[in-house]
Amino acid sequence: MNQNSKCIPIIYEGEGSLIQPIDLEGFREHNRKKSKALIDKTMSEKEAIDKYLNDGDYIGFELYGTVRCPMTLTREIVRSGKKDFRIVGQGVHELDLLFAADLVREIDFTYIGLEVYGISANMRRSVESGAVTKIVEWSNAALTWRFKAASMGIPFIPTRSMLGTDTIRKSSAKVVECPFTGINVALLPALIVDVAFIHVHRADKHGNCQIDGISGFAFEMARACKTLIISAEEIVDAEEIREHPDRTIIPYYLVDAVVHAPYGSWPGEMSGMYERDEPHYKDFVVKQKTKENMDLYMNEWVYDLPDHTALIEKIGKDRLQELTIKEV
Amino acid sequence: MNQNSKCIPIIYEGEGSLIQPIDLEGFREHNRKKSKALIDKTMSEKEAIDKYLNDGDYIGFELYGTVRCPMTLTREIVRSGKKDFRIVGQGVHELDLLFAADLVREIDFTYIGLEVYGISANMRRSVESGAVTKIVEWSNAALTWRFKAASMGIPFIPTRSMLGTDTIRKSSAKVVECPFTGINVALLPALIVDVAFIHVHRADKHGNCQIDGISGFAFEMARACKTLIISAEEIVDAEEIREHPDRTIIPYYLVDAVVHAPYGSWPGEMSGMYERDEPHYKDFVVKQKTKENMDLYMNEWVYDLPDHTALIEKIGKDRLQELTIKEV
Amino acid sequence: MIQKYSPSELLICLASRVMEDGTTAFIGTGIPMLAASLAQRMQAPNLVPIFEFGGTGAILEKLPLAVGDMRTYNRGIAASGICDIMETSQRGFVEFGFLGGAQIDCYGNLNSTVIGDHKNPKVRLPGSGGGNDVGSSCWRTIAIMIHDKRRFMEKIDFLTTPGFLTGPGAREEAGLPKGTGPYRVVTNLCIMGYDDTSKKMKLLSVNPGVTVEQVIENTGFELLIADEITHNEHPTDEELKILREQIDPDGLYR
Amino acid sequence: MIQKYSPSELLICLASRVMEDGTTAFIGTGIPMLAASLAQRMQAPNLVPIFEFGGTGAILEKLPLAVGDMRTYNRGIAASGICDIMETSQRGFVEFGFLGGAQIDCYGNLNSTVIGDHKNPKVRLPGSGGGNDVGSSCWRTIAIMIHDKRRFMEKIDFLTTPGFLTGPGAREEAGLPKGTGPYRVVTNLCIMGYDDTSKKMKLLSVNPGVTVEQVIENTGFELLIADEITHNEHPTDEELKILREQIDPDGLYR
Repeated sequence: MNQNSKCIPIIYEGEGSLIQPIDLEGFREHNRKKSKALIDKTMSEKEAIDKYLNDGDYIGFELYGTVRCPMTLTREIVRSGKKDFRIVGQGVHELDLLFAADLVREIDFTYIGLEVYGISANMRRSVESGAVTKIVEWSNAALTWRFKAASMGIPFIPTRSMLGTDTIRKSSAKVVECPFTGINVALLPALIVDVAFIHVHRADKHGNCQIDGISGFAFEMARACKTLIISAEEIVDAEEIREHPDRTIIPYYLVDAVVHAPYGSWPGEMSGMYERDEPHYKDFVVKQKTKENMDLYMNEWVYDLPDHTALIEKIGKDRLQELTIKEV
Repeated sequence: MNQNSKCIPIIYEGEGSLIQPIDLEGFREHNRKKSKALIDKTMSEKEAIDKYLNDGDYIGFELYGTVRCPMTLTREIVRSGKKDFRIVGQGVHELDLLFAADLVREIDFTYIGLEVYGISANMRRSVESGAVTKIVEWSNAALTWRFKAASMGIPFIPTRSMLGTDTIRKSSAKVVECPFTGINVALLPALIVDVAFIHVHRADKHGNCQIDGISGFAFEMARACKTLIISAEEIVDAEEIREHPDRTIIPYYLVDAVVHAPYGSWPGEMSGMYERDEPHYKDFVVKQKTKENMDLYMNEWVYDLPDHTALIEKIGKDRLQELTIKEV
Repeated sequence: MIQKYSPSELLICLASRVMEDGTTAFIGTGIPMLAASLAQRMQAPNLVPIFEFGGTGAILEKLPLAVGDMRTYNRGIAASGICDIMETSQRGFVEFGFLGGAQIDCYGNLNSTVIGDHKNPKVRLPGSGGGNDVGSSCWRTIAIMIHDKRRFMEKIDFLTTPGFLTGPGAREEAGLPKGTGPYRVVTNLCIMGYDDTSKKMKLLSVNPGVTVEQVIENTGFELLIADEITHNEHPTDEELKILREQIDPDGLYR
Repeated sequence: MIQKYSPSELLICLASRVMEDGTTAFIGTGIPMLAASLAQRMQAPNLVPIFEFGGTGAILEKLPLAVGDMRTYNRGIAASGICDIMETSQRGFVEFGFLGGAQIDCYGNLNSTVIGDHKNPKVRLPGSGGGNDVGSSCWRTIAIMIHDKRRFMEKIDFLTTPGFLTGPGAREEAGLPKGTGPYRVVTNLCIMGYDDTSKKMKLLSVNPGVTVEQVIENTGFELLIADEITHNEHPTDEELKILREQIDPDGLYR
């Protein structure tokens, strides 16, 4: 054995703390116990959130912006009264609702905003008021690679991003000298999410999922969480999944709950199915600028609606039909 | 800045050398220069091997066993007279031909054999005679993760495989204490292949590729090589690729040559298209046991055939039709 | 009356019976494929077969010929790639893993790399393949072996795949995931497990017609013997019927 | 006769002209999308737009509204995920990257994280997003900025995305890939590059009707001035026609 006293210099350590501790062995034990049986996991959004979400959980949303975003699940989280979440600051429109309801305490931050429409006033109010007590910074890729490390079952993954910046200073990455090449790399700690929310095009009742178009970070996040709640535009027969096993991006054993939510990304878009509800979103962009108007928006579009069915009725079939992408 | 004198203990270093040095900056420069234009890259297997393969290159084949294996390209490599390769010991049937022709000098070894049919006598002859001068050991996952590190553009990736074994002793991995969790992990050095060979179901002339069924390590290897030669069962119109961009596993800018090779995995199988030619393979299994018979096999099935077209004629349409999977 | 059966058929049935319902199992080529297929039709309808190159949850209607062939994801729930599968195992999702090798020691360490010296081998074997990974990250591994002294050795020539390494605590010290390790060794003579304290191989039950003495004679290291040695049942009529009619109608393993 | 155009249209045309044919470019939401689309129709038909959430090689027929929306892979050559894209860039495949920010310094370092103190911010900005990654691994980055003293600062409040950091050699010393870094800054007043030796920002050309003095007045640090300052051309009739008729028929950027 080449036992030796060599070591790898740690050149720099970010000041940020690990909001979510890395417990790889606990993650393995948890995964071992998850059921591998093909059981029916379909339930309402209320049942799913009631059963699987707890105060103080570290939670994450896929994808980004207003694209394939699990909004039906998000509205139910807000209605559930559960609180004090630690979050991945990478979903986007979901977080507006969480901030508006003051549910966020700690953030692994990469981007929270309205893209072309600018800064999220909800986020600003929560952060600048001190309601959010801890923020750790990351680049977008770094945060996704943290999921990737967890999805691989390893404690960290190297990257060449973030080096030399204040972003890494406010992260919890560590810069080391590579023992093979001598270059500096940043080691990103694995990020295991307590509860993840992902909206997909179709799932079977067991939880096998397919996604059309870009897959964002669904593959990684689905494998980097302890509990996974899926909402799906369509619940398909299990045989349909088995006909094209190479289309399964999330296998059932990762999934805890399957919620049927057609137009579940509204007011966001769903690739190949429906467009973003631009007038609604623009109205939201205006309303979110003041707390008063945002509260009105929250009442109208979240609190006053008991569930997803009520939302769909409120939007109306005609409007949804307008948003639906017609066959070419 | 938290400049400090902390370090990560290197607990153990494998004795094996790096058969292929890790030159990340050179890889970046190479990738920068690869053409991004949508040009026609179709050519014969002879043109592709002539143009892109050199003596002494580090080469790799995807997939494994007799499944979706680039046999048309392999036969041309043997015919080309190019030699002294360093190889990834992970393809399988391809390597039988390379060993038979005495083309292999150094191996990053994980599995070379005939699966249910036992040990590869070709491999044994090459290794036990000393014709192969260097062998470094890896697990199957470790070798693929080495591609994955290269595909990510990072110098190493951690794993919890191989720890405590002679496999790691004869590898070039390094075991360190994780600075986040305190557990031991093995750091696997990135593996950048000079020339990789991948057989796919369909490609367009620019090199965009689709694969049906399992994808093995095509994704990783295609992104971990400097030169990529594709053979494809079918050359499709570029518009067909653009209709389903989420099916593209290898984008064109990674690809240097596209060789049209129907039944290009023969005598292996191609998922959904044709079965393994079991009688032929069993005959090969018997013949490979002695050098004399293997030489006869090589003459008959490699050297005496000028190209893929001649092979197809020799196998015969009727036989190929028998191997073809009929629509259900 | 007992039906006649082949040694392979016995091994398949014994290995099959070890598997538990509602679990995942890494399946290699050959006997494990038949064993998993049999288990799916017997006590473990919810057994999820996992193949290293990407097949998950296949309905094993036809016997795969290779770990990457299209039967490994026949009507499966997913067909991905080797990284996804190996990482799924590294994350703790795979309960059982089947292993084989040319040599095994009392701690269940396996050699499938080389007979003799690594530099100048007497026989170069096929190598680790996924073996080391299965042995590293599955919760419980099951070795299937031919039982003789040249295979069950005091000191194996090369430690390809980790068993309990040098004994209690060694896996954890090396960094291998907690709570993992060898579980059973199924051979043509018997089934063995491991002693909880010493982590050494221990005879649990003998195959039909086999004596404890025979097992000891064919084992090259000191084998622990359970207080009560049970007798493995012959393949049942039902097992043989399923095996011969449904799983292996061509009789490859008869 | 010069057609009237909006400040946005000018920025789009200037950014568009920087892009080279047969190269890849990381495209963010807004002006870079229009610029890339225009470049595809002008000097760079083989420009490959890359979007961080997975879209590669789209034909930008309709203007995307977000970096993940379905227009980012409209008739594209691939629709994958963020890891694939970011790793493609880390491997050196992405030539150009567009960046923006609230503040920039003379080395092209950008702030999009916070105005004021990180702990008690005056304004919390949207954060790095992919900005830091683009600034780390693309070969050449192009910042698009509004030009005023509150944005072009001696010392930015937070270094979100790396430019040349503290000057010559600093990127390499930090571990960022060799040969990468800021290339151009396109503003409503001018186009700037960087001095090869000092790595400090340098005025290269001014926009129509803008003087060098105006640029200096609106820059909060000492700006290097090229020996010969050229004048950026007005948007041409052809550019405006394509922009208005094909790329932005709804006039969102007019």
